[in-house]
Amino acid sequence: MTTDTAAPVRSAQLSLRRILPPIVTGQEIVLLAVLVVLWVVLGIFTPAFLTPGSIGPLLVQVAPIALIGVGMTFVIITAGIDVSVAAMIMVSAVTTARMLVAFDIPAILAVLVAVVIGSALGALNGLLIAYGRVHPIIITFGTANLFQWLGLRVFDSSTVNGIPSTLEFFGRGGAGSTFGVPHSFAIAVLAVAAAWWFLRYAKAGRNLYAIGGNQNAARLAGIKVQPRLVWVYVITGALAGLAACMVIATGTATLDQSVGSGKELQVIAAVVIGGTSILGGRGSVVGTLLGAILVQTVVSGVTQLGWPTQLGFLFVGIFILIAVGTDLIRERTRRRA
Amino acid sequence: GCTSRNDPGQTAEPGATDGASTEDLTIAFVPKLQGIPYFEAMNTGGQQAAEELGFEWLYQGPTTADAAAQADIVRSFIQQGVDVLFVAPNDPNSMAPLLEEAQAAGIHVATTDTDAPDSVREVFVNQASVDGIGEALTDTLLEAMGGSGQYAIVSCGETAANLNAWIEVQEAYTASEYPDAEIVDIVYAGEDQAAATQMATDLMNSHPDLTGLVGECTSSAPGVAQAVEDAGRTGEVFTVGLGTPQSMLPYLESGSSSGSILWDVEALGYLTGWAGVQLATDGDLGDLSGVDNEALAEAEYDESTGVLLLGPPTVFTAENAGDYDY
Amino acid sequence: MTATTTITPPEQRRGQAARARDWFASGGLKDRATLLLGLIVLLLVVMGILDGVGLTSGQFNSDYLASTLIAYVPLALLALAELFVITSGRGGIDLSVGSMVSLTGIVFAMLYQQAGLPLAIAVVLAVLFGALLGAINGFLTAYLGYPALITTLATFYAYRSIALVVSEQRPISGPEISQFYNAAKAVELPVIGGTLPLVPLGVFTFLLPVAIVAWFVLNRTSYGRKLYAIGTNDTAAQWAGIDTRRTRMMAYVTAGAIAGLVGVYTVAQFASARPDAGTSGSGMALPAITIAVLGGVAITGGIGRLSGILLAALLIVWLNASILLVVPGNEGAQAQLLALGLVLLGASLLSNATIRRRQRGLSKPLSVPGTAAGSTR
Amino acid sequence: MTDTAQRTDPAPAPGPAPRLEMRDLSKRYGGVRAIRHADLTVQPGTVHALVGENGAGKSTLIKILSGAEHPDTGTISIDGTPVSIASTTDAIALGVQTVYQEPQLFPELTVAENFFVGREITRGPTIDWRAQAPRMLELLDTVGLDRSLASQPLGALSIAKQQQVSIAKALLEQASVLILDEPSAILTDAEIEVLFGVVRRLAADGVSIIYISHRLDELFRIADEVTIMRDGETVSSQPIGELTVREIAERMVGGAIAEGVHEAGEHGEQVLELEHLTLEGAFSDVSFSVRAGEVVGLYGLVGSGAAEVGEVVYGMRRATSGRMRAAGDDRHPATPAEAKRRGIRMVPANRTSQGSFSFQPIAFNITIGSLGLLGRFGWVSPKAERRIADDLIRRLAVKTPSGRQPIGAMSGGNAQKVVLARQIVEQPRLLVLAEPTQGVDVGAKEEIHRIIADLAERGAAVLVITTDLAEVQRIADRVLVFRSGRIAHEFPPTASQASLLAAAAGAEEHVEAPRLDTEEESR
Ligand SMILES: Nc1ncnc2c1ncn2[C@@H]1O[C@H](COP(=O)(O)OP(=O)(O)OP(=O)(O)O)[C@@H](O)[C@H]1O
Ligand SMILES: Nc1ncnc2c1ncn2[C@@H]1O[C@H](COP(=O)(O)OP(=O)(O)OP(=O)(O)O)[C@@H](O)[C@H]1O
Ligand SMILES: [Mg+2]
Ligand SMILES: [Mg+2]
Repeated sequence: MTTDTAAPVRSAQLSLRRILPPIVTGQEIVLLAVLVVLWVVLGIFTPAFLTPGSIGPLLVQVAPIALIGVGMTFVIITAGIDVSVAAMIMVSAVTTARMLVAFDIPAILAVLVAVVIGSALGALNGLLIAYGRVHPIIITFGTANLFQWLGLRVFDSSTVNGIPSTLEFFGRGGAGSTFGVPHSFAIAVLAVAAAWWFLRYAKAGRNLYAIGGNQNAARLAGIKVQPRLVWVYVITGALAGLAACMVIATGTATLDQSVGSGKELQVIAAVVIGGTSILGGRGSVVGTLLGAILVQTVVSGVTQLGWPTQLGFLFVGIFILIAVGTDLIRERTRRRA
Repeated sequence: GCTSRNDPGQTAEPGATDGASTEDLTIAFVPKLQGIPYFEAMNTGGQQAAEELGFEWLYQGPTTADAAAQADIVRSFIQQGVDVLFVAPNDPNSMAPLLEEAQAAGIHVATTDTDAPDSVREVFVNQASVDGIGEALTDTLLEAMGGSGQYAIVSCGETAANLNAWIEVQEAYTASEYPDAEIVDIVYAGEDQAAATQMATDLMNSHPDLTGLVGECTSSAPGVAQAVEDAGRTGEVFTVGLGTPQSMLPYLESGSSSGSILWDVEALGYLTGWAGVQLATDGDLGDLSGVDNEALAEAEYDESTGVLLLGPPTVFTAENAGDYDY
Repeated sequence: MTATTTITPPEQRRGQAARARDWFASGGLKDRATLLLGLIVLLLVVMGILDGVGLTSGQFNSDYLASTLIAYVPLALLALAELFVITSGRGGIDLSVGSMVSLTGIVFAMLYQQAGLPLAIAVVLAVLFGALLGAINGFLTAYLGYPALITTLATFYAYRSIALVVSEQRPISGPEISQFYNAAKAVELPVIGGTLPLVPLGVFTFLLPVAIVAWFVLNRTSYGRKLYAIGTNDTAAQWAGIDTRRTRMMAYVTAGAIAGLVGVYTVAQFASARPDAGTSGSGMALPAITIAVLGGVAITGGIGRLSGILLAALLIVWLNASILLVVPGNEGAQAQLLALGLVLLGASLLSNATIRRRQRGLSKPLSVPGTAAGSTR
Repeated sequence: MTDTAQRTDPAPAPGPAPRLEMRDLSKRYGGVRAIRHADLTVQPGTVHALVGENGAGKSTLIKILSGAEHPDTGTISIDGTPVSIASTTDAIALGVQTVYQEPQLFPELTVAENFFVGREITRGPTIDWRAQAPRMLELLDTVGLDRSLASQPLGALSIAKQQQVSIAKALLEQASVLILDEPSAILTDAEIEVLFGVVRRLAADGVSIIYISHRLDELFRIADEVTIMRDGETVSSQPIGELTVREIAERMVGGAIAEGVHEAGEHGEQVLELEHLTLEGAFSDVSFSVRAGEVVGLYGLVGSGAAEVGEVVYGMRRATSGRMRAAGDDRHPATPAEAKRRGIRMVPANRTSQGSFSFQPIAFNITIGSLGLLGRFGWVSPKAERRIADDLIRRLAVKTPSGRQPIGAMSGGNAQKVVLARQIVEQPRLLVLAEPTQGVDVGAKEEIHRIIADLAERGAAVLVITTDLAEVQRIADRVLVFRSGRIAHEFPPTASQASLLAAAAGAEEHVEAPRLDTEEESR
């Protein structure tokens, strides 16, 4: 290495390229490859996997997971976790659905209601985590119970029937897609793109990695750690609210209290398959999107192959191990180098 | 001492109600799960019976369809010393010992909606026979499908005993009565509507010749219809299911559902309440003459099996589904 | 003043004040047990008053409290399993306990009911099988370096799926298994039993032996010391010559074995083996973790006591049982969620605040990048 | 009370106000009075040394100044204006920059990013790398780091380099007060030279520097004034030239310090023997031996490879080639556990991250390495534990009210004794110590040296790996100087510091080179 003191600026530009992590991570390439292989295999062994009629609904199913996955990626990058997302979906969905039925509010308003509710719940998480200084998993276990209670109260021992098709823009049907691209998936992709840019180039985004890498040092460096943390959980809540709209739209005209259940683990699975380190400080939203698609591909693929449905989750488990395993190995070789 | 279980008269006074008034009679019902229209409608029927027959009706269900949570509630009702306890067990085997405990505490025990056959229950209030449901589902679907073709079943909880029993009947009945029809797959979506919809979509894709879908429970029945509607294949793929009338109404009207097989759930709740009174007062379960409820007209009691049957299942269509408010 | 005053040997006899200071200095652990005990007493008093003025729908008495212990056994046992795993540190957690319960329950029923093995052998094999499942978790986590959350999320899905596939999603039951309910049901205690409520047998056959063994393991064996050591500081444990990987792996094996035992217990409790026994609804893992945390187990490892677990589980079981007597109808079951959430949040926020006040800035392990201790969790 | 140390507060200067004036500061942590009535006055453009025993209150004072802690009482003025420092951001805004003792950095981010965390130059919401890069590269040059490191993830750098990054980072913005809390503890001498150059330049530019170090001799080369703290109080403050190392040390401990003398006795059988031992990337072809009763010092600058020799001997790492015979066995120990079984023990270099179980009691910390002594069949007897712990607490004069105190609340020197105690619960056959007194105050250092000598006299073979010249001279029977992964030279303890340093730093002619050290060296 020659130290070119004479031309610091040029030297600066030279190293600029490598100041930020590479545009695509190894994990994303691996995931993409696995996905391509899976899709080709499924395309060969099932009659109709690679048709718009099959891929479209699959992507619709992916959308809410990927969308919340964006928020969850932020959360996990800050070395946190949020196990209350399923309960947040439930509260947002039932409240919004009830308002749709009772007041026939327009779609924009419905989305607004859902997002505001999600944000409020997320803010509670964020405030307790940032200022209570209790581990996020404990706080969100606690709030998950509270939110569930809240959701059940809103359900009031009944289902919400006759939900109008106001939100069909996000739906699985014809109104839910343009040129075969489901709107909900497109929204998820947009969110991923925005988050990718944010995490890579924006000050506030880069600071999340710092917070996750060493929270104390981040505080000493003058980063306002606590407000940042609150925002991260608020964003997750807001996205859960938006996802709730998609859940309403892709569901039937009836909403019951099982809405959202199990989604928290699905989202976390997508995020960790995507290469985000559960220890914080490292992660990518593109990986999360690919992870969400992978999980849904496996589950749908098993059904389409005619195998027992339950086997799908065995494969999901195995994929989690493989995906994170390759990441671990790569990380280890990087460290050694 | 530290226990009052040896004090006489501490536990409920089941004997005190002999034949006399039903004024301070308490009848409790523990559903599999609270908050779903099906059981809430049973609750409505039970309350109606309570008003008309003059007893106290208690209803409490777990927030998840979980045998353990259900057992906690049953235990609390035993403690409350109710006179009659009805349970719709999530897991029939697991409920048996608890029912025995309840009986030992002097409580009349019975099942409704789902039986616990190897238990001490005095009566099972049955909505419809297993055969009746399985056959009605099959007949309704195959009528729409024109008597032949491939169809698939989207079931719910993998371990739900009644769903699995109905599926067995459907398989046997299809094989014997509709030789040109075939069940190509059975999948399990849990209690999740969205998963049911996605699985139905996957099934339609993987079996291009599929012309029928069955939604085996109240969450998957609308789910499969929704999938057909989303795929734009209404009129090509027919669905039936066990859905509550209100949740099925939009699909029945649009034609994506050819019929919903269920029974008058409120009447089932009413019948449950009535049976409770009979148990507590040593009344005759076979004698429904005094009942002023036409929905119970076809109810009959089988002394030998201890089953009180509501009647044949009802097929809800676009015409009659609107008459029910659950 | 001379320079010789610097060294004062530790006093042999220390006053009450010093003991009290130690007691506080040892962290929020004992505090947590006291807090929980206080809450239990408070609950009993409040319920007693409510019962006295007739606001409860049933008698709130010792018989009822005793009968609810049947649900206490699996909850406390699984929380104990989490204690081992979480205390082992480095983000230790086991999301798969519920799935292991389901799967070992099925395996037990197959061995006992279908293969007709003697009860004792079937139980031992089932527990060993649970240990094997735990060993898979442990191997992946301790030897291959997977974060525990990921390992056990994966095996949560995998074990659950296997349980459903091998049982063809049907519960297994039969005469032997129905008989086996006797192992869990309430019995009259010998000798003095007449004056005491009926206590579920499972408390004595399952919980008590495990709790006693666990207490000794945690407090009186070198394995216990090693477990707390790796949980407190993995790097330092390595330097101290502890086989950290084996110690950590054993924590997961223990959790698996306990989950296996709970699998057997649930078969007894429900008189049937359900392939979704530990995973239906919200599953058994999340409540178990919640109870462990409520019992004072630090999610960051190295801190956790048996007493906290036993008290926390008791508090929750009795709280739930009380709610059912006070709040009728569907609201009752819903209020259990509210209560659990509030107790968990309240207890952890409260005790965190007191710990922080007491030992603010207690030097954290230096963050050395590239080593295990560098990870902030 | 007879306080022998005279309080020589500089008289209120008639001229311009001092850069920094801290008056009557107090801070309690629960029952501990970390500092009481402490004063500190720093003039512009001076280097002000802050010294004191472990736990004297230096770091606390600094944390208050940098906004990381809030004082209970007292006032702070900068350039004559009273200020209130409520957060680290406030401090930075006032021009107070701090390099903490432990680098506060982000392992997953690149070196370049680490520079600007929290004070990025932005264009809209995005970070403007083009604007940031030149300044950063310049600062890398300033502290003598290679520019190519800018794109490395920080975690891939050695700790010493990370420390340099954190110093460079503190220079990013114009500082009026720069605080360096033991910046030299993990730097090599060459790196320290660069650091001193930077410090002098900054002082010349008018920056006031507060410099904390336990290496008293180095202070004389850099500091203008010195403030001495003892038990939370500032006992004196004056130009450093008025004092000698010895006088400073005496004031720190509040009395005279004993001169530790190590007697080289008879040495027994060979306990450790290395032949052509190599660990790729760390050291190669290392051969030497240690006998029972002998203290061998491995002296080398940070990164010389000496540290890794200890790790190999203790089984923390596997050598790539070569022969090692340790405690009568030809096999390389595969794990520390195996090494332990043979009677090999090692005290790691970092007592906090490698040595302490922070919230566990002292007794736990002492006995965790010898659980076999606490009972048979894997059993542990609390009584035996207490007995062993109390015994060692007494033997090593650990300052604690009881063995039940958590180690995390102890000062550095006491924690170090506890970590040492763990490894001598059973008399080891071979004891390896890495940096046994790093960051430990003079008094505790003395005691630890005596304990080491005592162990050797009782027949242990001792290998001391250190970057502290005075230490290796004081306690070793033989000194092996490491350079670039090889043994460069062997010296008797009587060799001058200059020779050792020259050998380690790579001078061509290292035997009895002219003394590089300051004239204060009076031992
Ligand atoms: N967070 C804290 N909680 C309780 N006591 C503390 C805390 N920080 C410091 N102390 C106490 O305050 C006293 C002064 O500590 P301080 O860190 O200022 O010492 P120091 O001079 O920096 O010592 P060292 O040379 O070891 O760094 C010590 O006795 C210590 O025990
Ligand atoms: N929670 C605490 N309770 C009591 N004392 C504490 C606590 N935390 C830190 N201390 C004391 O504060 C001192 C200084 O803390 P700090 O982290 O600055 O140590 P340090 O500067 O690394 O010590 P050294 O100079 O010996 O390396 C410690 O040596 C310790 O005695
Ligand atoms: Mg300090
Ligand atoms: Mg210090």
